[in-house]
Amino acid sequence: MTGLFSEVFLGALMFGAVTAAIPLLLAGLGEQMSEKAGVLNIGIEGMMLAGAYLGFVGAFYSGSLWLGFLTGAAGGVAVALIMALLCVRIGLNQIVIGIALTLGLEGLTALLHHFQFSRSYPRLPAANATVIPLLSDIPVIGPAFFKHHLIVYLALALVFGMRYLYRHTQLGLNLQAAGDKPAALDVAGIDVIKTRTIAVLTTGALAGLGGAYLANVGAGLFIPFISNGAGFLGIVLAMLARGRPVWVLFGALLFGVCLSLTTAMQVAGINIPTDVIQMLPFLAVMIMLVLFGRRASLPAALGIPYERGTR
Amino acid sequence: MFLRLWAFMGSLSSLPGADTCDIVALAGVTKRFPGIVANDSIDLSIRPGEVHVLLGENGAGKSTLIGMLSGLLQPDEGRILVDGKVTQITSPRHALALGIGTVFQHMMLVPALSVAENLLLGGPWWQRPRIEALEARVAKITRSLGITVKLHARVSELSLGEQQQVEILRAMVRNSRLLILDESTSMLTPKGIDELGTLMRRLVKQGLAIVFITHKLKEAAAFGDRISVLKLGRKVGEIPPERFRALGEQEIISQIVDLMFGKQKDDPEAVERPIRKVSVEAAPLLQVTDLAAAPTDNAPGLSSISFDIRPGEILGIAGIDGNGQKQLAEALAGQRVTTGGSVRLEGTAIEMLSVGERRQRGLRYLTDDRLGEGTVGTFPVSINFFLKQVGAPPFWRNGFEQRAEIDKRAAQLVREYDVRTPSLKTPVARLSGGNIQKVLLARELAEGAKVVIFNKPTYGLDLANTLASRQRICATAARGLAVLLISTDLEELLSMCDRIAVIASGALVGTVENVDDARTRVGRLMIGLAA
Amino acid sequence: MSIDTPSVNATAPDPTSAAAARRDILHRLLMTLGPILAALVIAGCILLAVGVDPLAYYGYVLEKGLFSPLGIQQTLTRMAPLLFLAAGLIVAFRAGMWNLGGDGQFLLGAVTAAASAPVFVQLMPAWLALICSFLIAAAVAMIWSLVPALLRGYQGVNEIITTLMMTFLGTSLANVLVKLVFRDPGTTVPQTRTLPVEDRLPRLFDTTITSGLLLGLAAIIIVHLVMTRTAFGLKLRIVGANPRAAIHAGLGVPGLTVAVFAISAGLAGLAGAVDIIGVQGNVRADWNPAYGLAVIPAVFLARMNGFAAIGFVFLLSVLSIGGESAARRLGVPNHFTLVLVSIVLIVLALAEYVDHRYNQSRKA
Amino acid sequence: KSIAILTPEEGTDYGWNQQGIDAARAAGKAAGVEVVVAQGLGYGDVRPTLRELASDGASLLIAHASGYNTSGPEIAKELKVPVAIVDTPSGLEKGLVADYTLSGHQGAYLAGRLAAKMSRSKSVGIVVSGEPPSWNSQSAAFAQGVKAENPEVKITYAVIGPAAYSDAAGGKRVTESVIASGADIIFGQGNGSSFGMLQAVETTKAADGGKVYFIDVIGDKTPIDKGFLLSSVVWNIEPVYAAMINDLKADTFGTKSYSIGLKDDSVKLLKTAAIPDKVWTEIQMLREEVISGKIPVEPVYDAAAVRALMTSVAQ
Ligand SMILES: Nc1ncnc2c1ncn2[C@@H]1O[C@H](COP(=O)(O)OP(=O)(O)OP(=O)(O)O)[C@@H](O)[C@H]1O
Ligand SMILES: Nc1ncnc2c1ncn2[C@@H]1O[C@H](COP(=O)(O)OP(=O)(O)OP(=O)(O)O)[C@@H](O)[C@H]1O
Ligand SMILES: [Mg+2]
Ligand SMILES: [Mg+2]
Repeated sequence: MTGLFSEVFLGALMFGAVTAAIPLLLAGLGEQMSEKAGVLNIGIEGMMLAGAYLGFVGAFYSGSLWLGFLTGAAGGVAVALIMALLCVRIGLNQIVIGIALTLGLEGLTALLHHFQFSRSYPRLPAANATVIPLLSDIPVIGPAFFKHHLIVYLALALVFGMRYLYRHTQLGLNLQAAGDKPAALDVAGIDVIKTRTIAVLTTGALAGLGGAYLANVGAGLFIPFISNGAGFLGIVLAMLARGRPVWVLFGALLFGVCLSLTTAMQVAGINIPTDVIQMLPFLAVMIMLVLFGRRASLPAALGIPYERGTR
Repeated sequence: MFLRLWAFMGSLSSLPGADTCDIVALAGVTKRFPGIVANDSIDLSIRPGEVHVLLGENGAGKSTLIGMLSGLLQPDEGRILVDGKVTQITSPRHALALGIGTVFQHMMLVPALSVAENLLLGGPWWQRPRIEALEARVAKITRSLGITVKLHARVSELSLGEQQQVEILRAMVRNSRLLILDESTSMLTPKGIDELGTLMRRLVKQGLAIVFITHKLKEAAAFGDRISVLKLGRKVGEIPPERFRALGEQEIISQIVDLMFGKQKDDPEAVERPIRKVSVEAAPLLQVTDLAAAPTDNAPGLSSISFDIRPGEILGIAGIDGNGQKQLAEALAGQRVTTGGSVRLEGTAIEMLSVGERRQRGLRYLTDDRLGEGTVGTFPVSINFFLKQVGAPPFWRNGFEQRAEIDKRAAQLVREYDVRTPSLKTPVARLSGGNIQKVLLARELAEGAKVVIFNKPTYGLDLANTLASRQRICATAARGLAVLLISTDLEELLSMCDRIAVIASGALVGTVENVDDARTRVGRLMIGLAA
Repeated sequence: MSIDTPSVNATAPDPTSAAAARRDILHRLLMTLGPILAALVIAGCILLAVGVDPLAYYGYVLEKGLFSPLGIQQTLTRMAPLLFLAAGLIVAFRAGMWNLGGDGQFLLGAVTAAASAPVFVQLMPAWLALICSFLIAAAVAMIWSLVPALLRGYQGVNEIITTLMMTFLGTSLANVLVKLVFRDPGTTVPQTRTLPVEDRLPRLFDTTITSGLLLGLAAIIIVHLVMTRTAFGLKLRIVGANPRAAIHAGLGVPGLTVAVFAISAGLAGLAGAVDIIGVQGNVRADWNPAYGLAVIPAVFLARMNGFAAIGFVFLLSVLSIGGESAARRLGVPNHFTLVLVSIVLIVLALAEYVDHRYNQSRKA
Repeated sequence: KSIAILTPEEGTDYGWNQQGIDAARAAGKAAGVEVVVAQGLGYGDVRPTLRELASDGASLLIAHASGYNTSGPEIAKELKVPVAIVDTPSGLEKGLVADYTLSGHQGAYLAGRLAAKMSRSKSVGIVVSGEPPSWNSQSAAFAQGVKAENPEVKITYAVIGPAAYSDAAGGKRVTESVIASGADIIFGQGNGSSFGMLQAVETTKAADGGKVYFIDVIGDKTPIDKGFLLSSVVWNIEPVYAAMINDLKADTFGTKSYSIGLKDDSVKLLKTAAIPDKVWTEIQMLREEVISGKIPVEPVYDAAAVRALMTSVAQ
């Protein structure tokens, strides 16, 4: 068994954990932004699917991963635009629209895939990694964390960018106010609708990017329903993190590591039914909730559309 | 700077009756809500160098008017003129840009942010919040006002009074040339009210225009230059500055009462305390001994609170807002966990009982947070009368709602307590503050009450409603009930209570019989001296 | 679809109020059918884009989902579990609890019913066996909801996270139970023992409609009446509309919270049971119809009104049964049904908004 | 008259669904009957579709998924229409229910031999997206084949996740891990996720820097191969359906179970350019031995048993 767990293998497991964590991280960060601004974005799964599909289409036809990420983010934004229009601007129920968008994009992307790719199943070449010198030579950790596509480092940097945004900028204050007491933001002269729209569109961009990463790097191809609930996990992560981007990162990595752990246990030949092993990440989160769950401080106006001058 | 200078010059040249110098003028402004005309072709002129007092009963349409000035609401008809030009105030941002700063009746601060962050809200989004610059500005303003604010405290940790100061400060920081204060004195101590009054006088001298809404006529008379009175959405009268200056306080008040209620009462706020006989021998209805509760993030704890109330007695709790009044009320009602002490109702200990069980035994609590916890805003008025009796006959039988029974009784209560509502089905949040309060009064005074806790029962009520409420409270005591009356309004306590206890930092610092020199003795206790 | 005017008038005692009521019904019908028509036009554009005749498609949807005897029977049968789920969601949503864990509760209820029913029918009369299975399916789902309920009631942990997590967990657990505990030893396919067709819920008359439909209708109507007419329902609605007011009014909020979750999850468990005992007969590993996701928006659109929910559930069933058939006949992938449902939901939500606005402006 | 086939997913997966549909079409054409295809039905309740197809006049319903083997016979009895189901040899009923239990275990055994011969690192991997019986039997037979060829060869077995049929990213991730553990040949089974496995094989280098090869099952992915496909255990279901149609005509439907095997080439190993001729010849000889029974290959359907087998071989 010791031979099995070679450095290379452990490195690959951890690499896989990070790769699996990135879409969750992006979805979680995106959802967090919406929630901060008071919008419960249940449509994020749909945004990820749109991002995955358009991201793949962009990368496949242009041959450039970066263009793929761009089109993917744009796909997410397109779906977010509908959400912003319906839920933020005219105040329709966020859960109805969110679920409807998720259902719709599941169907639409599957439909498009059917007509476009279901005979050829095109696959992208491997994403070229940006190897970080020195750091990547550390055993296990090096190959796990420092041999990824540039977008991964950008995603990690984004965590700290978000942190800065929330803590040290006027926009951060605006977002928080939009979620906690939109009327107060409004009378301070900031358009609540605009602020929330920005938040939702950003969510779309991040979720779309997450989807594009999932398709282009995570899988290297697009197939229907590829997001497999990653968006819903993003919602859970965002709520668990209570407004702190770094916690989203930890949560996403925890999920990734648990996923890799299930592979590790199987490869080690531990004879537990895989279904039992695969409950692990969810169990981990549930246990965390039971132990540290206390009163989750969600924004006071979460899910409530804002309309000026009503009471 | 330039604007201020201009305003200042304007105020110098302002001659009575010269319309040209209005900062803001309303011409025939009408605003309708479903089922109600909240403002009915109102004309109003607001001038630099004047405190323009708006008076009117609850629901008269004062806040609605303010809403249109501050860009929250759009008039259905009529025009608003700013600096003589017809202007559509399209958004709060627009209003701020025009120099209109508003302190709203309901708190408009973000609880989760710090005071500084709240003051900074509204800056350009790409900027870092400029805390240093703000600190300097705030220091300058607070020095001239003689108040202190904790810039780095979270708003949720401040008392309501402190929050109100922050809101006033915010309007000042913004360089407004028109400052609107909607019932800003309702949460302040008498001293705070005086300070605010002085401040207003100083500001108008500097050339600002102020619109000041209050229900207290004395404040209107003391701080105002011009008074407009609204009634049922219509403007029913105005006292211009020249008349104002010519009259004494008493005359002004009687004129206003004329306008608001027709000729009925002389000095409405000086109610004579009816002499009730509280029999000293009677066993206390409510006995509280050494009650204690733990402090929380945003509230002081309670420590060794003891008092008795006998049947027919009104015990007042005076004190500066945020000293544990609400915690005391909640601890008695069973909504807050206590850490020690006992509460006895008619001799039986009730501190272990739940909220519902305490109510059943006759303990009633009239909360000061009408919309937050007192009512369910989206439910009809009728249901809100019975929120605390859900499941009880005759309104429910075998668990089933008896709609006819409910509506019959609700209609009766609406009549009895003079609740102004379009219908029994109207969601209660649509009513104005005073009318919601009537619903709560009706609910708590319903059959079976023995001890009633009133927490700021007249906060935000207009004169007529205040008087009516006070009368109800006195009548309650007269029926032989024990009353605990929590208020920040010393006049109110002096006019009604048999004894007044003073609370400070969650402890009772003394109890005073309400005779002759009670005012000074309570005052001394409140500012931390021995009685 | 036309209304027979004279006969309505003849039976109505007060012509003016009857006319008003009729106008109201007509208005509601318009406000439902109008948007659906609009949604069909939008979805039709997508069909045109992929080269399919929309009219033919919708013709099949209507024929195979609604107007053919076979189609309507299938549609009504499909409704049974959805109605139970909708009933459970009505309770939770009216009480302000976002129970998004319906799928996990549904599956556990289904597995329990599938595991117990074949055993019980050998021990006792069939009707009693089925009742017992229903009861323990509901009980297991209730127990499963205890974690989010207690966390929400006593710790204030947001139930959206916990129910979502529990639904992921519940789906896995259901699989583990099927594969490892209740597995039918008689087949290589991982599934539970099969309840014989003759022991399942009887079919209605001479059709293939399951009598589960009646149970589902009863459940949702009872839930509607309880929520709108009883003290218990009002208490739940108070908790939902203003939890602080509920505390102030002396309601035992944590207890009510647990009760809400128990009822809601219990009904979801019954949904699983009624699908198994009424139609499926057993549970296969990895089976997850994920009904919950589509029912949630339907319940919202119905404004948590039981009768309206029945209508929306019916609509969903027609679309899913008819859509499948139409897709096959016209060579569109079955996924198109999802797109159609999504567009219908969005347009209905929009129409409701427009209607609301119109009413308001008329009143003002 | 006409036969109908029902599949859970679209018939464009180069796998189970496509093989089923193509075979039904071919068999129908040969017999001169119309073939109705109902695809992408999911794993839920197909009773409505079965009833509808029957009422449209289909004289044979092929319920091509193990998930349909409860509803299939029920509808057969309810409507008196012949139904063919899978994986249920015990469910035969004359004139109504026939079973075809397809297992490529014989082919998988050969694939195992092939993999053991070809592996440079003496380490091979099995990646599956789930554990249905037909995959289990192939996984087990593959492992047996590997061990029979060379007991020294290490086998790594990994399941992507519960119901991870469409988890392409998971397929890629797990396959990459398995390659990192030393495998240079991957035996992969999984619907949508198998494309993720293929992608991993195409983009990841083996430990020695060389190519990693992929062995597929059921379908033939040659049209979309980029040179990494070593082989596939291809199923040809057409003989089964043809036999069914014949039995239907002969009134012997429902009296026997149909199966596939090496013997009639209904299971066969795909020959690709990556397999050296010498190795291929050896494999062909082994094929004869399996057919003749000299090498017995017993199917193992149970997931737990498969895992137990893997553990014992991994040590
Ligand atoms: N957004 C709204 N929707 C419906 N009705 C409203 C709305 N805002 C105010 N009203 C109604 O308009 C009338 C005027 O309300 P407004 O708040 O202006 O009264 P007010 O004079 O400020 O009373 P108070 O002294 O109690 O604050 C009331 O009857 C109130 O119920
Ligand atoms: N806006 C509201 N908010 C809260 N409770 C309400 C509201 N409107 C009515 N109610 C109360 O809800 C209960 C019934 O409301 P609902 O409108 O659902 O019943 P309904 O219209 O009689 O139902 P149905 O006609 O479908 O039988 C009654 O107790 C009623 O007083
Ligand atoms: Mg007001
Ligand atoms: Mg008021």
